[in-house]
Amino acid sequence: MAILIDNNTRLLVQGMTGQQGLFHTRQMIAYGTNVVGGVTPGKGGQWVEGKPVFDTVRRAKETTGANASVIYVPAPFAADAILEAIDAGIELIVAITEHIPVLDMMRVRNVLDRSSSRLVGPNCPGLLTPGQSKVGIMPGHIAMPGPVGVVSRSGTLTYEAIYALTRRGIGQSTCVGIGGDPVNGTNFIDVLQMFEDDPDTEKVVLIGEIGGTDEQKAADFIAQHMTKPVVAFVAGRKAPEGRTMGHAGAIVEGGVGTAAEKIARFQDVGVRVAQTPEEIAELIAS
Amino acid sequence: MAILIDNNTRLLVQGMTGQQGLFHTRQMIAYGTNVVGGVTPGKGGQWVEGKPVFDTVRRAKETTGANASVIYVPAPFAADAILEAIDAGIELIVAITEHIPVLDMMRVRNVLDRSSSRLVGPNCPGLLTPGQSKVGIMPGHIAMPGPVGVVSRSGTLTYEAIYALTRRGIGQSTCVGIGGDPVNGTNFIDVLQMFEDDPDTEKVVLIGEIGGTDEQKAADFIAQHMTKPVVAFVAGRKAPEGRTMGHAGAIVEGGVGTAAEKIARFQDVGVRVAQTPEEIAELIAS
Amino acid sequence: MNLHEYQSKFRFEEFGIPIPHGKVAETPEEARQIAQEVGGPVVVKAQVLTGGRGKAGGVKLAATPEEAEQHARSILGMDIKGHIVRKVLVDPAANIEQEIYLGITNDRAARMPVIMCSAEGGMDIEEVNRVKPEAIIREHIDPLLGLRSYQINALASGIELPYPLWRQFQKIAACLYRCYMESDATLAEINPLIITAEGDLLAVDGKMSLDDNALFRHRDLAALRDTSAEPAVETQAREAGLSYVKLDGQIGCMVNGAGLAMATMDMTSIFGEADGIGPANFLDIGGGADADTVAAALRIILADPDVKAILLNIFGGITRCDEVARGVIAAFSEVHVKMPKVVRLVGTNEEEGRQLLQEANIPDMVTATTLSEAAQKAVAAVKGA
Amino acid sequence: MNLHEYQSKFRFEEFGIPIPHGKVAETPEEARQIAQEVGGPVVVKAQVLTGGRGKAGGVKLAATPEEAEQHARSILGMDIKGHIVRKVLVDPAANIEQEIYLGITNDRAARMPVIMCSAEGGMDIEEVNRVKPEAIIREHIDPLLGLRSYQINALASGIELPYPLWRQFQKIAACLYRCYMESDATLAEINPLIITAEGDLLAVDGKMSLDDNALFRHRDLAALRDTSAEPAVETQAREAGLSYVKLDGQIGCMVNGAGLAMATMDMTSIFGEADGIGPANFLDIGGGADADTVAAALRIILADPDVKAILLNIFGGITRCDEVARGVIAAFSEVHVKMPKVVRLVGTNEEEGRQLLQEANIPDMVTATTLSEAAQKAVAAVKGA
Repeated sequence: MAILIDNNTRLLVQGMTGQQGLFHTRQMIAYGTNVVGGVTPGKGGQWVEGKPVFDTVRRAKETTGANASVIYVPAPFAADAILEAIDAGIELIVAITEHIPVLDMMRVRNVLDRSSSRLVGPNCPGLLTPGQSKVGIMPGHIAMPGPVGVVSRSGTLTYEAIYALTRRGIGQSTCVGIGGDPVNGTNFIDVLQMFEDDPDTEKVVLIGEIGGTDEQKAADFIAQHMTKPVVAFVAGRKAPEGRTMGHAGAIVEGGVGTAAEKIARFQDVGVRVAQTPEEIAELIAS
Repeated sequence: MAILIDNNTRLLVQGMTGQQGLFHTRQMIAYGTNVVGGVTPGKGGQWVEGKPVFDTVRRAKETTGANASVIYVPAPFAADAILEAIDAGIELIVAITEHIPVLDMMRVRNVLDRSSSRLVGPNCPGLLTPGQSKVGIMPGHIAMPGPVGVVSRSGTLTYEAIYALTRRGIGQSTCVGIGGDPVNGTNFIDVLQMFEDDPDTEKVVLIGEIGGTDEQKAADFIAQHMTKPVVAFVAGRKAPEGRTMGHAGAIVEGGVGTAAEKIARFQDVGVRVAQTPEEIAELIAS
Repeated sequence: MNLHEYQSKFRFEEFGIPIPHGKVAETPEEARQIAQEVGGPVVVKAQVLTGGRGKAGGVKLAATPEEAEQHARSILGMDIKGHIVRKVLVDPAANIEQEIYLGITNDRAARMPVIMCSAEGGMDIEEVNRVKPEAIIREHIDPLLGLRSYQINALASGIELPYPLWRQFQKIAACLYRCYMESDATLAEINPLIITAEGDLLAVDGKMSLDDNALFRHRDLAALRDTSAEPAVETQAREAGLSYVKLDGQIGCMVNGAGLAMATMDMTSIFGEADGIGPANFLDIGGGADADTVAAALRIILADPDVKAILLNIFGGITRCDEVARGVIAAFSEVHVKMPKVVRLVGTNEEEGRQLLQEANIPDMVTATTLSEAAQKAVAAVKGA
Repeated sequence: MNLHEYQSKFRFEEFGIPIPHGKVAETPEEARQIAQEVGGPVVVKAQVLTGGRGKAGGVKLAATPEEAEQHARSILGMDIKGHIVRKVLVDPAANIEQEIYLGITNDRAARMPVIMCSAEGGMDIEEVNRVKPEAIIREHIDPLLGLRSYQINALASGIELPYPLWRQFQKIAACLYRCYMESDATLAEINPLIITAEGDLLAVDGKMSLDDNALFRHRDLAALRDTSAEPAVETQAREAGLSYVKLDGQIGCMVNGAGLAMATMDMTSIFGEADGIGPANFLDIGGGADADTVAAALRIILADPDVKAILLNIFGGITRCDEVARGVIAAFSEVHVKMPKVVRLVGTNEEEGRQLLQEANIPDMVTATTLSEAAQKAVAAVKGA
């Protein structure tokens, strides 16, 4: 079954004709993802990689029956692309684009909360259900099907976790990169709930980092609602206070949002915390 | 029981210290309405008519436990007053103010749809549950308690209907003026449903007028969901096309929204339509 | 409130929409001078607040300044559907490749603005809607979110606009929306928006209607009102805060509240029908009207020579009957009226109001209790007059 | 990106917020001239992008132009927490009756902006929040609906602002919000907003931070960036699109992705702890970085004299390992580096990347498979160096 994406995912690519969009469209198709079309305003009627291109998401959805969309549109236009997908009633929207202005995302979030769409991202690597579907930019060859769900705020650290699991022969049900931006669509709790409900998932890996309180909330949720074991990793243990670590979300402000605090909360509720990416796989295996 | 307002209504008056606000606050108190306080920014801490005045609705609600609010604030500030009441979580908001810009009301409506507040009006005479509570500007002495619910798009025509009923010795459960503006908070269907559910209401009077399609929708609703008898009156049978009759809502546009059309729809679904205000009472009595 | 073409287009230009660089003339000589400045052929266009000026000969192409002057001479002073032309717009003539319609209005049922676009520009949009509704592409606009870029793409795609023009079209649609919202408009339309032979988009005709209720925050726009074009009574009524519509009967009606005013109009019409008697007007004095308003309303009614009897129907809620009575007394003491008057006062402070009227001892006045009774008495009065 | 006080206040003024009419001086003579123009006592204020300038002697009151010149001479060139003062703002001194705090920032947890107000103006708001949180009145702002008038009333009421000032306060708060939104700010604060002896509100100090991600739509604001105040490497890093933070260890790290860069920082720190070895920097080359970006990153690392070994950790998703390899080769062919290099390349196109590196035959390079292995090898390399 997996979560969010599988063999039934019919994917649109917003920004398919751009450089990144085209590169990853090819990768997704090569992986076996059912890409049903692309959207680039003004290029409607063209064909790219054997897929039809449309001017608007609404038209693309009507024609192809798409139920998911992935967004590679540049940051200045990305919020509009997300709103377009929401307006068209796309069920799952995955926004890869980074550097979207925070006020744009606040407006998007406001509209999202009134819609029935789910947004993953932005500034995220997307989703991977090994052997079935890949939506986004995760390198597919490092993953293999199996019983471990992975959810992460960090892109490349997600790959580390998958890589470590696969090297130990442990496969993944679905890998979800929720992205590192302070205002985004899907948080840890949403995904933990889905993994808890997914019969194909037996254990969960959670990758957090400094900044904010999402890991603390995840710990509370795990304590109250999760029966499946969770292993966590938290990046930024050695981060200095007040300096932004790469993206707007990762900053320790006034002593709040430290890795130590998050690790302690996880340990308090019985979540084992790995010291190195490799240890994630060891703890899952044990 | 009645609907919307009764002995348990704890009313705030927004704009209580203005001329109209003060006049009608006195009238409401004299009628027996439980006015618990007023709101006028900058006049917090004063007392008017023995009631405390507050700077904000939130503070007023916290202090007085108000569950309803009536708005006499001038049009330029009225949309803000409604939004303030919604924000403070007031359950029932009655906006008397007329001439609110339509774009202001579109914004209000958008917020209202996401809230749990009910708005009646704007540009309406308010509500009257005879013998219990009066919220707004209806002349209380023309009404008497009884089994007939009244709902109307027109202010003064509501009084005509009540007057005609009372003169024939027929009392009213609750009288609701929903207002004549094209964008408002409560429509015929909302109120018809409440009357249908109210054990104190046995029959219903509906006063419509030219413009829009709310009466047609009400007719459909009555046909499908109402068991109680409804008598209707529709104003503007002799209105010329394309001329606005007094307020933005009352206009026959391109042959759409005529009184003849509305009357026919009512008659189609078995609603008796009165020719004069006096006939309303006769039809109800029969 | 409606704006003239030139006012609408100048407003559009303030928001960044490209328009032809013409000017307004009030005399033929001015028209000639503008044509000279513009250089090349011009269009001389009557500025009137009504449709159908083209068919009436109010729009003419001129090849030379002399011709522009001649056309302006023939157009200025023209009567188009009761509107006298007092101004012409002299615009440089454009090379039209294609005509597009682009307009925004409020969709009351959806409770939000809607932007509409059609490749059938130049035609009346309501006509297009009747004949070929699928030719109109519509996008509803969330007033809190604003018109989004993707919605403009949907319009461009829907009318199959050539791709090189999308960028210009994006800008024009976004500017039109800003103009609409920041003017509190109820209509802002460009018809036609043309594609020129040079491959540009240009708004060659425009129309705006504004929400009267929002003019308090647009003093600059309120000042654009052209009262020279409307009957004097409408100006008077608006300035007194009254809602007035002239009808063709003999009973001058003064009522508080739009619904009751309509019902009064209906009743007089129905009871007088057999005798060719009906209402002379719709007149709503509004809620909370005071003595001055009532007096102003009475003056407007009395200015109508068709009026043979007066029907005053007040049901007081926010309007207090004593205030109304004072207004009536003031108005009648000012203007002496011989004609019959039927007065019905019910509601808030009705006792005080009746008392005042009785004491004033106004001649030829009868009272009524119900609306039907009042209407019947008014009809009888006209018959007896 | 942070703005100087004078930049923030001038921006506030564009949006209609009253500020003292001072000017910026870069020399003592200019300061004197401004003081002369202003007339009366002035305040000479160091313009630096750091707090605590008051305690450092960077703000001084001058009674005469001569005194203003003297103060400017002592302040210009001053080092405040590593920032050299290159400009002073010369403002007319105000008669302060009361100091208020008014600021807007993004509340990330609530996912909307929040406006905060306190009667304890002049103090650092975070300090007030620690000591007396109830003194801060907060209103969350729906970004689609905007800051509403009633919310501003709630602030005024909450700080017990005298009623005659509410009108001015309404305008200032509304303008500050517009300024915040239209600047894509992440902070806009007036501290203090003073009540003058004359009974007016005046923004005597101001601070703005902007969302770097939104600068593409604010070219005017982007141009305000003062690079004279920041270390050269930070300027270089930003211009190359890199995220760089200087740390105090010896291992120069280059990583793609913030999370992985943090983990790399953590791992080198943990494995090197016993020997006093750690990361020299945090450096995220971002997603989809190409050869040029990688070369620029390497140059920044090599410019740091503390760096004794280089750790390159790339896990390719959107970043392609072959592109990274090309960048590494280009950079090393440009700058000759004797120090040890640990390279880890995994993910998209990893085979091609490794192949390219191998063919380039870069001296002193070792490879690693896992992050732990890479960190341990880097620590060992520093120990062995």
